[in-house]
Amino acid sequence: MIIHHPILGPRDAQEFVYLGDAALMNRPDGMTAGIEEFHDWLYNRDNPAGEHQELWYHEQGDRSWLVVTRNTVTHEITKVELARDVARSKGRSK
Amino acid sequence: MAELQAMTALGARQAAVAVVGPVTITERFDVALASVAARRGRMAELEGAAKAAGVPLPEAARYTGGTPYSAFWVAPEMWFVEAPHATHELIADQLKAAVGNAASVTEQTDAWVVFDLAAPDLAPLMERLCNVDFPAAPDGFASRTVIEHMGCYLIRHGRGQVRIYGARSSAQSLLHALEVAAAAAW
Amino acid sequence: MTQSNRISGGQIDRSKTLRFTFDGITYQGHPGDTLASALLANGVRLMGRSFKYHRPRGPLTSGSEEPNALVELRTGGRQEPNTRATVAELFDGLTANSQNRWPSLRFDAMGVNDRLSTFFAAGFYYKTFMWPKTFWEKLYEPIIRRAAGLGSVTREEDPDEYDKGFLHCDLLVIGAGPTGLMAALTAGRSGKRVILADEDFRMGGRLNAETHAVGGQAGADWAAGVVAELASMPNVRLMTRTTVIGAFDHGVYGAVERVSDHLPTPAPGKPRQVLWRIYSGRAILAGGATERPIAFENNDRPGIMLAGALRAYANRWGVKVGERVAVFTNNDDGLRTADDLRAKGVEVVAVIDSRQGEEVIDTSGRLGLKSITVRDGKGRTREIAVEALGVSGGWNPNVNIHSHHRSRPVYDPTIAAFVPGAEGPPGLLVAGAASGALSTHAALRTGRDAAVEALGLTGAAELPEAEDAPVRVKALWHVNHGKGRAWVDQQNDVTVKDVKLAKQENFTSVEHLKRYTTLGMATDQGKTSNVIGLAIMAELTGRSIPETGTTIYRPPYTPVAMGALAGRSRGKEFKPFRLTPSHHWAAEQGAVFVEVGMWLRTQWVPKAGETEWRQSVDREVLATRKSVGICDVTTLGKIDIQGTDAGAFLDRVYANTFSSLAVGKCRYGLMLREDGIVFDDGTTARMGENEYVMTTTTANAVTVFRHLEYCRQVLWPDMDVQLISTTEAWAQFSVAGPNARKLLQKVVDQDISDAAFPYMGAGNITVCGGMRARLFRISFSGELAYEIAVPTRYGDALLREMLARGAEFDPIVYGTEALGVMRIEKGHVAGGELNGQSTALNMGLGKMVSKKKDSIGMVLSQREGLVDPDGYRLVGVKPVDANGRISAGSHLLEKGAAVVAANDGGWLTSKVYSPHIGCDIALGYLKAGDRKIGQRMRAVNLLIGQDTEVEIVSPHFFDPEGERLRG
Amino acid sequence: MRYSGFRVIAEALTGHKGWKPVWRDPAPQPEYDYIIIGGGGHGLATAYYLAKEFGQARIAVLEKGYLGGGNVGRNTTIIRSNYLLDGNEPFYEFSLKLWEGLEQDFNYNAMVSQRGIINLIHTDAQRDAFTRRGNAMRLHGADAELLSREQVRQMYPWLNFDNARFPIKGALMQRRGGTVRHDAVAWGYARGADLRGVDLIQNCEVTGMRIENGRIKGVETTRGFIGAKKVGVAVAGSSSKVMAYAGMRLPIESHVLQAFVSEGLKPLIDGVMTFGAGHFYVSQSDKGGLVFGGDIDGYNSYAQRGNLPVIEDVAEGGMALMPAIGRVRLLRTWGGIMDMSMDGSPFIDKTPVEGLYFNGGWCYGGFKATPASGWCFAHLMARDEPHKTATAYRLDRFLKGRMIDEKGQGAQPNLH
Repeated sequence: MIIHHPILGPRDAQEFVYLGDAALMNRPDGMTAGIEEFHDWLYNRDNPAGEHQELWYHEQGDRSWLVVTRNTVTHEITKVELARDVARSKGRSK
Repeated sequence: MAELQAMTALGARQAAVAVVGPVTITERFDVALASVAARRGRMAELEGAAKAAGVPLPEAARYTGGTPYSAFWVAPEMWFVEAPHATHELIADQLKAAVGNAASVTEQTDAWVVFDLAAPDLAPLMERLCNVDFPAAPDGFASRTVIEHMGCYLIRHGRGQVRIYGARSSAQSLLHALEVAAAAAW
Repeated sequence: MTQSNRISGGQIDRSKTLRFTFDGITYQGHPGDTLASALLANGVRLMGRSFKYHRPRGPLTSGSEEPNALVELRTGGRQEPNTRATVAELFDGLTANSQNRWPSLRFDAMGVNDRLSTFFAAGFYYKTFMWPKTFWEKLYEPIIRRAAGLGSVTREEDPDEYDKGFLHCDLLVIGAGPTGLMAALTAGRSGKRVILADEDFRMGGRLNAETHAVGGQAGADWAAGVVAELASMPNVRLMTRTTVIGAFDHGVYGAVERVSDHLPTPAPGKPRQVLWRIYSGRAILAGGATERPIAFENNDRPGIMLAGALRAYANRWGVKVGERVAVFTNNDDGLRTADDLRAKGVEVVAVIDSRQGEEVIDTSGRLGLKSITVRDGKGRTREIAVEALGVSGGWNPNVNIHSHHRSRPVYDPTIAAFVPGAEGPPGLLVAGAASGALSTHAALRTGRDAAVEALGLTGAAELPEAEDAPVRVKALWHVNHGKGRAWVDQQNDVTVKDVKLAKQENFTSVEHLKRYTTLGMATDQGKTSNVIGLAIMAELTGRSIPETGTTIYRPPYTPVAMGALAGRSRGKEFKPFRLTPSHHWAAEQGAVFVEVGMWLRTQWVPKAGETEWRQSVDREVLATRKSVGICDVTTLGKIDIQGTDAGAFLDRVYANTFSSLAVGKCRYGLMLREDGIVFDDGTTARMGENEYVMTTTTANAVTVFRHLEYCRQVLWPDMDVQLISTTEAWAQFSVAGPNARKLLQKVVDQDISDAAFPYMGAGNITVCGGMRARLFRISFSGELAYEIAVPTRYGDALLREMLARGAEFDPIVYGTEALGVMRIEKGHVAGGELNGQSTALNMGLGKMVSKKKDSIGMVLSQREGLVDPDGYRLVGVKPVDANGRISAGSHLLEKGAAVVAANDGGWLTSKVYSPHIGCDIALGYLKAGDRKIGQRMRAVNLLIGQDTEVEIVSPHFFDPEGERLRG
Repeated sequence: MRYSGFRVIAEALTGHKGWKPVWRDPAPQPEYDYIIIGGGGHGLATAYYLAKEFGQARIAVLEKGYLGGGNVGRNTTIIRSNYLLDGNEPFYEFSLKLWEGLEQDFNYNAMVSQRGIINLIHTDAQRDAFTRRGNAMRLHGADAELLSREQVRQMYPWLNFDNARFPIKGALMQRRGGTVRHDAVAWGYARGADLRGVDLIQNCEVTGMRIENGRIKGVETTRGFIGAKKVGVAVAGSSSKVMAYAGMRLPIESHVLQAFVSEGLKPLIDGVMTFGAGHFYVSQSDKGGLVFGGDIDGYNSYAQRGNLPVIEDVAEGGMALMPAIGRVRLLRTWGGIMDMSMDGSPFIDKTPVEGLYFNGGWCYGGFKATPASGWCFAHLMARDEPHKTATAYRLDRFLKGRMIDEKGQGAQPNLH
């Protein structure tokens, strides 16, 4: 597979490490959320057959974490963003 | 300065040189290296300080040469800066003095082994080593890549001039990989 | 032997003669020959035996789709089983032997299977061999296994090397027949980067096997001309002997180049084969078509082959397969064979055209075709003596690569074959015969047009004149006649009867047909048989052929040598080595090394007279505890963490607190996974207000760094934190023992007295007269200990300096074994305890998990199953009798309890012999272990019959109060 | 009809006229007591044991494609019970015991062959871990032995003993491990179920579930609505898709696992072998092909096909272990979709919907589990309580912090 890195252009997926569903970036706040909320966030998945937003890490590249929008049936990739930008757009900060 | 004698990554006192067919592989033991990473929100400040100190901060996937400082991009708002080891063994301190708190600076000199490859045309070798479209890459192209399972930085100085940074601890394995690929390529 | 069946013409170099042997007999051929063409030229038709019935077989084809003519090529470590004689390029001295036969190819004892074939119907083995139960492994299966298999593989190491590489282009053209050549020419002239790959050693495809003209000259000459022009283009790469094996995601194609298979041995330093990963957004599949046979009784005898193959042997290789030849066809193409053979002066005694109502219903000839029996439209039969029969059932487009993303081909009744379906690999176009365009003109036209479309070119080149005969075919899958066997899959011996039986037993899905009868599962993957089989099933079930459908096409297109897929990652080069700064010193001392991940670490350093490893390790431990020892700990991960939020960041990633750590101090940190399980541990030092140095375990250096990047980029993107690994930038040594400080003071320029450099101190210092260095006063051994680091290039020198300047203290260098002994004596957790299944609570470190702040893993570490008061706790274990032996991995049971899982109390995670305590000691996890200190239990290792009474003790065997390390 | 050697000979002598269809192709009834969604190995085994062992009737298996077309038809055919943890080992040992009597039980030769499995050891830490594991197996009544380097060398002298990057130091062996002809398992269970009146309905895809007041009423299919008192889902690979019809999200990701077979060869490897220093395991089929595999590709996928890097990684492991196979040719690759769970262990459990039961999360351990999975799922569905060897396979175990994490990799499915 080839991932079109927003900064570096097309790079072989072999250079990346896969984590999973990008929903993992919505980590609850440990000071306010409890076990139930953390459990649902960490363990349960939509696991769609179709479009899937997922986290990839460019370990053999520039060490950027990316959010890749990929179809799990065709493997077609339609969007690649820097995870840091997506996280900020979701209101994550410090 | 100190009484400690340096040892190359290949375990010798002198840098190694290997010739395989048309390619010459030269270990570079005279390169000082440090990482410079902008502190959050202080990129402009860093650019100013770097400019003043003559430290280039090239765009993504690029290398810019200079004297004494050359640099290549390694990550967003992060660069590896090269300088001659003889004059800049303390490159981290020297750069830190220049950029102050606008950036985090870390010595990287001995984390790496450096090989310069020279041949009339290195394309036949590069296509066997790594997944970089070498013929299409411009001079000054700099990228992290993988050579025989080893993470490396590759800098294209010309069609016949390439510098490779590999993990110092794997220097022997990397040199072996370069040599056998060169033997097969020509 | 003379080449009795060699006739005029062909693209072979008759000026040179090559000698080769098959089954020990020496023959002659010419450059340009394949093993099959050369054997046929020498009058040899019998080349192999079938898989199940051991039927005598000769080549069915002249290409890579060959099911029958499989041989063992070469000998010794280079012996290559199942090699298709039809593609094995002849070289001088080639040695080949027939396979899957005993004692000889002509007289094969297993041929008895053919006589008993009625007992070996499809799937018979599923219905028997069940009694008595134990006989399957003991009797039936060993016999079956010995009889099965095809070629044999040598046990010797393959002496050849294999290489890998990456290629990038604008257009990859797969196949260099008329279609591919025209496509490559069109693209090449446009200046784009083009790769043209063909599995054959001569480009031109069918043009080399046909007589019709292209652009007013012989097709083969036109092809040679185009190849010459392409060769002159710097933007075009011609790759012969290169098979594209698969289409993978996003325009990545695998290709195997056979660099040296046409040579006796590879040139020095050169690989046998190269696996190329070709990156091309656009590709054209111009793989042509494969002719298919017709199933009729005894249609598998040597001498019976595809009509197109018969033609190819005559036209390309100047070979006639027999004196008297017949052709059996259901389409016009078969007639070409008759014409071409006649033109070559071969006697064509009969042309049986099923469209005229004639059919071949049987044949004779045990080791080679002697005669065929023909039935005419009126049902009259006649026998005709022939040595060769060319069969043409029509042509199947080679849709394989287009179907590698599971696109299903669609049936085109006008050519009675499947053509590529929709939804192929993005960027891959299909042209020429592979797309169902079977005439030469159509091939040239679609090849050119595909290149134009793929590259968005404007204006297209003129097409040379070429034949444009329409396809006239009347589908005929099998001949209905008699009770004999008509072969569908020749290699696996699947006959029409087997397909009928599958139908009778309701294995009617095409997948069931394949799996039950093994149709299409042979080394040719059914290239000549699948379509016939499914068509017959369609006929039997009354379903249409499209309804019946095909099985899935999978990579590789043709089988690929494992060596090529592995490349250079073999033997010692399987993975790179990582060597420590002290490696060269240790090697001089004759140290024993151990693989730790990719690192080679010093395991122990034997001294003269030490014969047992334990002698060396015990000495290293005792000497360290008595005076001072040095250990290279460079392999521990080191991460530079800087930024104004560095402290707050560490509070999030560590379970305990770091923001409060004073500059110049270090602290032990415990890192959890988000699920509350311990991830990693290590000490982290605060070197400056906004500067920390983290150490990780050797094993987790990479994953911890990845995790920290995740935290700073994804979870808390606005934190001011910068990360860089410095693992290899610094050579780091642990210096431990009562004299550690005295020894260090000999190299350190500054005062490191306890007052100046207290326990858990950390700082930048200089050594040996000004060399920058780092010092950390931390201990893994329980001794007064430091870790000292200098730039890696000076590591070797520093070690030698410490040993020399500290000679009065008799310093020793200890390895990972002694390190392990001392950390277990001290009760520090490491690999065996950090098993990814244990919590801080399990390790007795529960109090380290601060609830006052949010940190990774804090919340889920509180789940009921993880805070069970009766859960596992880290304990120390030692045998009651000092001579008692225990093992890491032993399980702990109550004394007298039955040795069953219900009584399993826990297990020993790490065990060493402690020269201090004078017996085996171990760490372990024991249920409610914290309440069992002082109790006696059994440590049981059933694998070696060990059952030892042990005492449960504190994990801190040595200096539990820690006076020594604070000394 | 009963299969036997005598029958084979008799049929051979009479032109094979007497062989009957191995299963019927019945039209779906309007309602069943039990519907099993998924005609793969686990679904067919569940139906078989429901009828045979639990005396249930009015059972249907709904298969969207062809019987045995699930992962039972695309795996590497290995059976073993060499598990570490209490939650797993009794279940897999139960499964292995069922394999040992399976062919006589369902009168079909599935070629259950206990030629042994060895897990190679390359480091002292591995030996410690395998010692713990081997003892756990023995404590649960399974067989396990620790082999020395020399014992391994006697078995396979041509492995890489002299030039290895990670030398072989020994192995953990389970002699009762081995291989089974995978398709035959599906066919045997299907035939056995069909003979006991189970309706096996192919080309019948479930497209929805009818749930009223928290109770299952039946399923919508491409062949219309089919009512049922109890519905069991055994569709590993598609679990998330099907359970979404009941509004459930699962602790599961779907990943592709590739597997490989070489050209047929004369006998080279007798048993099953796993390489401890790379991603490679191998056995040799009775037909002669080396059947091998490695890691999953590592990204969520429903594509049933993989990519080149994993193929290369597996070949590298193979060559590192067996330098003699350089000229052996890879014949075919294929990909199956795995239910990768959050701790690498499966689920056999009730759901919040009354009458709806779930079986999945098998990662790549599903094939060896087939008999016990069927038995335990049938037990749960018939008696509404878990079988004693499958009590830990609960859907709520992550909420409770009772993971069954053999590899210790935590909540990241692609690492299990």
